[in-house]
Amino acid sequence: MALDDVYTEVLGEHSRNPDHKHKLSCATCQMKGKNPSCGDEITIELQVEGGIVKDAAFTGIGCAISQASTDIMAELIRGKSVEDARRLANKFISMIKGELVDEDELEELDEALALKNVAHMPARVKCAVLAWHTLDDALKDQK
Amino acid sequence: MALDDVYTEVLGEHSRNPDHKHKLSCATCQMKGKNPSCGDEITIELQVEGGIVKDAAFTGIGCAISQASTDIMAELIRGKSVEDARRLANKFISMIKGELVDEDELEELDEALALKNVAHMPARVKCAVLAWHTLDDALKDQK
Amino acid sequence: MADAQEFLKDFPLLNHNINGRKVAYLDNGATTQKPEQMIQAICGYYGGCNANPHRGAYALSIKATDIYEGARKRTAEFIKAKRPQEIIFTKNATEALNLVAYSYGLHNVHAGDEIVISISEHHSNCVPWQMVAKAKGATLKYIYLEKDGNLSAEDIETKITERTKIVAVTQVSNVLGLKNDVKAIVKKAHSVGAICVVDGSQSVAHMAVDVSDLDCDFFAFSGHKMLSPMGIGVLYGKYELLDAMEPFLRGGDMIEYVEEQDATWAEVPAKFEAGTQNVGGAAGLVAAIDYLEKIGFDRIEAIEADLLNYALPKLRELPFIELYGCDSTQDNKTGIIAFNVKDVHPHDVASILDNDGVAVRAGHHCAQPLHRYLGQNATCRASFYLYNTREDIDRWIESLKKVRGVLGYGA
Amino acid sequence: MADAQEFLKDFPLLNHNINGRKVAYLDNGATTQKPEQMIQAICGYYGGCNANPHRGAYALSIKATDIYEGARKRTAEFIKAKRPQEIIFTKNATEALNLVAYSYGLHNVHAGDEIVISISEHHSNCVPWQMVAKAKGATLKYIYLEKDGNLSAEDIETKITERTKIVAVTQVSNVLGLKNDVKAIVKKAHSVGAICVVDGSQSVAHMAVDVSDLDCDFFAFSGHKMLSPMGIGVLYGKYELLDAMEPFLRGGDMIEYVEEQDATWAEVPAKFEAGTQNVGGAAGLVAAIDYLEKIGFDRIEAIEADLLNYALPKLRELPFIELYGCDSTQDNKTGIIAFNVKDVHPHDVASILDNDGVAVRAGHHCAQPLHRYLGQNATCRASFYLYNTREDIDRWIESLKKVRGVLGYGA
Ligand SMILES: Cc1ncc(COP(=O)(O)O)c(C=O)c1O
Ligand SMILES: Cc1ncc(COP(=O)(O)O)c(C=O)c1O
Repeated sequence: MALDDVYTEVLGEHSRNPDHKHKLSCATCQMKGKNPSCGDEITIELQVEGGIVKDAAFTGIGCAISQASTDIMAELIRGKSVEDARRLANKFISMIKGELVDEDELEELDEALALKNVAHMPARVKCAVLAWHTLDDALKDQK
Repeated sequence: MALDDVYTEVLGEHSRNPDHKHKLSCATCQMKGKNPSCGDEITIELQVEGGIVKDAAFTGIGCAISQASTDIMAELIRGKSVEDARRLANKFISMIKGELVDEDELEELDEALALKNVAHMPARVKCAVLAWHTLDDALKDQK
Repeated sequence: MADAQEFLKDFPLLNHNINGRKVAYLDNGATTQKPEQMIQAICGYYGGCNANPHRGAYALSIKATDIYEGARKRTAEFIKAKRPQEIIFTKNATEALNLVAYSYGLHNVHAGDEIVISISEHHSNCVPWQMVAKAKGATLKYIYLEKDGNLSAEDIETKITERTKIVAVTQVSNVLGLKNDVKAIVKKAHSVGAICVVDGSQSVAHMAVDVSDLDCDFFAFSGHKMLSPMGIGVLYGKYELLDAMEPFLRGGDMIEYVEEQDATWAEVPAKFEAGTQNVGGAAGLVAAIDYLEKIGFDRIEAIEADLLNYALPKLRELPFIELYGCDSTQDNKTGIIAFNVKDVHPHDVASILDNDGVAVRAGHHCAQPLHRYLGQNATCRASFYLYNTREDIDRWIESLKKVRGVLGYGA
Repeated sequence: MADAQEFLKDFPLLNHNINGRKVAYLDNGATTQKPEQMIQAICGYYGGCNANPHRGAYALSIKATDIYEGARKRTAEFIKAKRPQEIIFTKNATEALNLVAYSYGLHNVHAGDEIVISISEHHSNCVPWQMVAKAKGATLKYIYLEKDGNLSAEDIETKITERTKIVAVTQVSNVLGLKNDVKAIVKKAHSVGAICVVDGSQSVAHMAVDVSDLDCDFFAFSGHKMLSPMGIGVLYGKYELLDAMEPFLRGGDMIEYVEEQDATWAEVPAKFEAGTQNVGGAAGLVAAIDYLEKIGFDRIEAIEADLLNYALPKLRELPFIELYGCDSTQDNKTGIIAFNVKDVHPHDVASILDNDGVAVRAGHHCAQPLHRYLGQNATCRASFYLYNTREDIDRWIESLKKVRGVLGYGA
């Protein structure tokens, strides 16, 4: 696998200049996620109203893969229903675990598709899925 | 090494019918010796008077090599001075460890010479020397 | 049985001449010999995949991690654990049992509580419980034996009580070779709210083990007694118990966060695996499991039963042989035979057999309480495995016939 | 230096192609690769001498005992212990340090006492002391660092006081690669009546160690970081201390007599070696010691110094590289270099280097307190050994130059 199949321009862009890396003043819920072995730590903040994720943002530290993955996720779920957001999270995790490869099925992941080759880097799978697991946890209690 | 170089007639005789395996009514000192890993346990009783080992006997359990070695030792040291007895004990131990091989030097060990091939059975060295170490301990405080 | 001949060729040591002849290795209860396939697995690991697992983002370290975690999964399947996380690697069965004593025992046993073990336990499943009982002011009670060497049914019924917090028993006695009905004992323990620790050291290489069916709370064994290298052992524990337990060894890889004064723990199983683990040993363990499963435990049990049924009548014909644990009318005798030669100390017996290239063990076999209970200072023990042949038995019996003569006794 | 090329051929893994090329293995701080001589020693043991040592009267068991006890003697000579009995085999350095914490620490540290360690300790020489301090109501104090990463001389002087019972320090930091003057620290500890535990995990494979000269009370290390198999470690302890200590793991082979309720202990070192030990690992350790001593530590130090002196100027030329522990003006820097690439997380660096076949480690290296102290969440670490070449360094540096580009940063 070539390096730039993983370290794509999309990933570089989102990790260098994340759009959603900031505090969310009107957050209705927040959730911490961590990878102690890497030292990755993020906090996701969500504004959920009427079953819709109105806004999403994050703070914290981590590698390019985890930072980009988090930023892309925040972008993707804005405006989605809680249900949809959780479905997307699980779809993304399946993609990174290499369980889901059907292009059509994956299409709705949009920019997050740029991370699909992390599936071939076992050491980095954890980095890519951190945000999405955290999101899923955060939304468990929302409805 | 042939088996009967170790399991000699002398050894068989002393292990089957030890002359000195009994309590000593007039003992002036006694000492326990043990090989926990084999389960060998002997108690040596000595009657020491005026610096002379007047009598020696033992009780306890153990393999043929340790029982014969103890009986032979008791026989050998009877009538010897404390000094001589300790010297003989150390000579015997050196023989079994394979450190002393000179026949002339060893001669005074007499019947105990029958055990010299135990030196070639590393697993049994402990059995052969148990009594002699115990004797040496017992006599340390005598003079 | 032609089977053993088929396997024998895989074991380089058994094809060697030692002091001019092949060894009739009958000390499998102490440790087994190793098949070439297992030895090659170790070499292959160190020659091609060696790295510190879990710690690196580079290819080799990932390979090592896969091997190590793959071994965990394979071991879980082997003993039918529900989840790989229920498998903790240790250095041997003894460490596994100590882990339970320290991390479960010291935290769950209190003054006035009781711990119940059997009189035939190996020291490794006895002395750690003495420690817990003493440290906590608890009572250590023993299940004694029926005349035939089996655990007393009455003791199991009466000694395990509402006060019992831990029951610890071996699945197969390493001296008497009798298989205990641990499933029933686990049930009894659970009925009073106690947990049950099973020592599988003498069973796991000889019969199919299903920890989920046994429903035991912990299960311990050593790799070296099942064709694997030394330095790798296994503790199975139910996830909820492991999850609730304090760690034992502390250091690298078992932590989550370490502050100057405090630390939090990694999840099970990492929580119990401090420091660099024996990945080479884990690779060897997998090769051994592969080897055993390819043969199948039905065949292994049949081979051992054949050897047992071949040996016992021959031994019974010898008037100067005393046997221990060989009278059970139950169908629970395994390929371990404890015996003595009349008038002759076991160490002399072992030395004389060794002179004929027959390796048996003499002593207390790390079971002093049992020996005291049997009124024996020491015994000899022959223990069989899948590569043993009837010829090994013949050599053993022939050599036994000489023993008394060598010491000057009549037959 | 042509030396490394000479040794390289002995290491099968380093001559393998992994993903199409040989690996530039620069993670020797985590574990070292294994020479063929060592691998063959393991095979030779399992193929020709395998038995349970100490337990049998037969020839094989005696051979195994000789190998195991011979390894103890050899190890004692290697680190210049006064008696073989002062060598306890464990599974790794972590177990060795836990043994001291449990068997010495919990019995000799009391409420109000102090334990002093350094901020650069590996978790394995830190978390066990947190446990002792908490269990006994003692205080755990830290020696912090000078600006250059060396232990603060002032802290050593002021923090080790009359209240100090244990001082525990590493001889070489596994992150900063700086050698500590442990001899002086031992002296200071003794002057206040404390004992000193030295973690030799990062030193013993790289420099001549003389525990008698250091006069340390305990010294711990792992075989796998010195060409040996995983699953074997060493605790050196002064005989009188070991002799007075309680056992740690309990079970077979560490006892003298076992009654139903009580047990007495075997003598040192058996007292601390419960259950079947890793004899194959001990055989491997001896082969590794032979290998190292044949080369000699002068040469090994020279090779590592050459690599260090070759790498450091090249790294300093790269404006985007931050180095840690590389400013010491003392002559105490070993072949371990911790670094970061500006703006790039260490894990991305490691992945990118891995893609070029360069193995370095990224993370906290089991030294979270140090990383927090340095204000770094994580670092990369390259660590050298005798088989590394200048070419390995070149490959590392070349790959480093690409890192920022891959992530879309300008150089
Ligand atoms: C300084 C130091 N101490 C202790 C250890 C622990 O060694 P092990 O993981 O082999 O127990 C290591 C290595 O991981 C180390 O570098
Ligand atoms: C029944 C039983 N339990 C425990 C052990 C201890 O195993 P290890 O010495 O490998 O720790 C043994 C073997 O020695 C055994 O036979």
